[in-house]
Amino acid sequence: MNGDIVAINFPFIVVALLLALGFYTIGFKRNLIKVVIGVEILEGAVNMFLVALGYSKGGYAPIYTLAPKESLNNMVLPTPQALTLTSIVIGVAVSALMLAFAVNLYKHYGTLDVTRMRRLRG
Amino acid sequence: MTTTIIKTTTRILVPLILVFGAYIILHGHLTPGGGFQGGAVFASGLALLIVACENEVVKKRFEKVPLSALESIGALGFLGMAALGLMGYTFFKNVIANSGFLFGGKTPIGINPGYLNTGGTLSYMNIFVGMKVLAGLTSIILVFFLLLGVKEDEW
Amino acid sequence: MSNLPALMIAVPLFGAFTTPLLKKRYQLASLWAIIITGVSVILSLLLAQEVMDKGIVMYVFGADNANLVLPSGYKVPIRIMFEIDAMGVFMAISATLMSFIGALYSYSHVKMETGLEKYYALLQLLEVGILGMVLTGDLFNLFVFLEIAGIAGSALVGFRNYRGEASEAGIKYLIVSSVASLMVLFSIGLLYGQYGNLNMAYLSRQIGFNTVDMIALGLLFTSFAMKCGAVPMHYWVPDAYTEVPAGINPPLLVATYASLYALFRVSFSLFATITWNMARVGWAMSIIGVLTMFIGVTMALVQHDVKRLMSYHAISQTGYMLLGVGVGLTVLHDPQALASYGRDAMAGGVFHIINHIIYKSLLLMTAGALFYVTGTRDLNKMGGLARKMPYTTIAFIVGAAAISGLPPFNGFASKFLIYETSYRLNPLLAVFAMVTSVLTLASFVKVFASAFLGPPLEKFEGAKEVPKPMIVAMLILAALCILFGLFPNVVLDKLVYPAVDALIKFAQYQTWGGLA
Amino acid sequence: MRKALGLFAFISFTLFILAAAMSIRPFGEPVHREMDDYFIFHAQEEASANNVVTSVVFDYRGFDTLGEATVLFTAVAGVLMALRHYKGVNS
Repeated sequence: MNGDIVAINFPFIVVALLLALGFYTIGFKRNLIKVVIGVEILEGAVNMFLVALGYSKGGYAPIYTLAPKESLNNMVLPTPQALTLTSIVIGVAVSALMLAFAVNLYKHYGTLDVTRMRRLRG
Repeated sequence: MTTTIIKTTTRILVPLILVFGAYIILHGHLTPGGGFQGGAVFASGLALLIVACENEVVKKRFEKVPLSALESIGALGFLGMAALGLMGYTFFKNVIANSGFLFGGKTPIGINPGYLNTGGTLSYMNIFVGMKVLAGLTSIILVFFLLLGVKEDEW
Repeated sequence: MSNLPALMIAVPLFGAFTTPLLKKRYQLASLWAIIITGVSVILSLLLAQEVMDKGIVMYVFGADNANLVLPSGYKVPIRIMFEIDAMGVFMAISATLMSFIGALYSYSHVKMETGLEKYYALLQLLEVGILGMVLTGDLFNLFVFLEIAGIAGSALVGFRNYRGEASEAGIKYLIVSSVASLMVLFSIGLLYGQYGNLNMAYLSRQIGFNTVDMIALGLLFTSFAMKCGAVPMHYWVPDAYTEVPAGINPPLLVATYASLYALFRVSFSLFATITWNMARVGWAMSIIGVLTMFIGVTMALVQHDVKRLMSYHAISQTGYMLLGVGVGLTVLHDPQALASYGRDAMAGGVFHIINHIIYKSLLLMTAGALFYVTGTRDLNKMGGLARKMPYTTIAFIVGAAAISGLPPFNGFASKFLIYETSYRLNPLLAVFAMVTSVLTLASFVKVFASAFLGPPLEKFEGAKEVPKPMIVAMLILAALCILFGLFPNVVLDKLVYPAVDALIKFAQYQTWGGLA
Repeated sequence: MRKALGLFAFISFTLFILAAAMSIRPFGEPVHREMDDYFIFHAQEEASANNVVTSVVFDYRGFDTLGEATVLFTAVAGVLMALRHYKGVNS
């Protein structure tokens, strides 16, 4: 029974593992670029989760232009795709700003090591 | 990073990419894609143009391009299309759909080959968002490129 | 004016999109920002009037009319909608007012910097983010505006890009806020997968006791607590508040409390069925509150940097709000206790939000004024400024008295409500709250003595009072401090108790104010 | 000490998320699809678009998209501000 759930919900489990990986990267890595990559991994995991939610078995893309006949009564859910689109753009925005800050920090401290640039402590 | 091979390939590829981006933007209401995706494709064409050239050439080429203004205009256009609905309906009401105006044609229900003259405000919004996204992404790429090319003491 | 809720977002957004066009004309940009934020103050007051008259105001985006929540013959809402109750409008007033004050203060505070057209655009975008967060009735929409507020806030924290610390604080804030909002998005995904909808009112009727809902509640609770600077994740607060230009401090404070608002909204409206039956959520909130206030104040005692000291006090004051509302949440299922002290406890917590926003902005702005004049934020290097800067001194005294909870200033009114009611729940909570208050007073006496009193230092011989827009901004807030302290009942009756009732009467929220 | 605490938080978080992934509804079988079915069946008539996703993005949830465009605008302004050429100035 338990094995069944793992097999059926495999995409969700992958998402959970990816989330864990992202958190590990953010929490335990010292290089700033790696931290940014960790945030990106989280972003990807959440996007994957949303898209996976929208899938329905054997579904077709929800587009009517020259669609096959059998798609009419089995389309995948459109909302998660729209949400994912939004969230991807937000991810791009966040990573661009984080990298801009990283460039600035590198110019100032000459390093990307998080532990060596902490002027703001205590 | 600018060899003749790269430059020549760029010259061939860039127009194709730009046309493809424009196609995705314009057909957003019919085929997969839309303003964001098309804008990103368009911006990637411009990014190719940026990274394939020397710093000075890029600077000269993009000096006259009002990217920031283009972005503001795109955003304002989007806001304005949304605000059209305030005339009698609510914000974001699709007032142009089925009205007979440009892009206001009627969509046949069910599977159809797709007609460009449909979509109402959707099509306009796709265009404005595409404009905004291409300007925004290009200016991000441009600022990173120019910054990383500059020597330490100039900055 | 049925389109008022849409204008609340559209007007500052219009301002934000047009401001970057004013390249190199910084003065024009700042005037434009002041005008736009002023207009949104008026709009928010009009909206408050409408909410007080009619109860919950709905606005459905893209429908034929603003009240068309459900499409005909359909049982589920499909469009994004604003659902504005008294609590939301209370936060909206704080947001617009503080953005206006911030824009006014910035007019002379950052005059000498470059890149100001972006600065003012981001200020207005921050306002848009907060307003969207507090007005919306849609979960995914809440996430989008949370991100807008987070990104605009962190970009502003990193405004002084010639200081390494600013970029550092900025990236810290950005990482915390984006991780928090990604977790919010994940739990939105969980709820969407369960119930196939994103409307908060609709979801709150469906949610029950099952594992996925509990996990979603846990994730939402942690991420919003993280974003509002409660204790295990408070590290970003002092950095961000210290490095941001003082003119941005008021809206940034409101942005923090917008997350607190979201926390309340999640626990009171969205998960009403769970929290209504579980006192544990309320206890968790109260204990986090006590820890937050105590740890914040002890960290503040050892600081030398004036803005950093005040930022630690901001953490500690957040604890009071969590405590007050947590006490209310604990007794939510017990009508008798709720009537006798739970409602008052929540009123104390909610009232403390606006009081704290006002006096902490005032204090941080006086710190900004000190920095403007002396060029340093180190307390040991200042002294004898009282005679040089009389208005700033007055503003500081008012703010310090208010934060320490001395009568007749506004801090007293809300803190007294919290002491009284948390004592009824558990005396230990009240003791901690009072000790914190005493420590706060001690630490502000220290600041006052070292910055304003003492012999005038030679290097500040030529020090002058700060320019007029800054004084005006500070004096407006000082006047509000005194007014709220002298007439707390007016504010409580007009703004705070309606807000509290809006939180308690979740059945109203669930039916979109009786529309379905 | 701090590292151990962090590790503990990390492991408990992972278990938490895995529990969520296990107990959510089965993959590929959405239970409640009322809202999405509305979009699929009404998009052509109301939004006059063949692409249902675009009609959701720009019509039914258009306000989110305005927010999304605003996020991008914010980020561009932030990047340009963070990387502006500056002169060392006071205050």
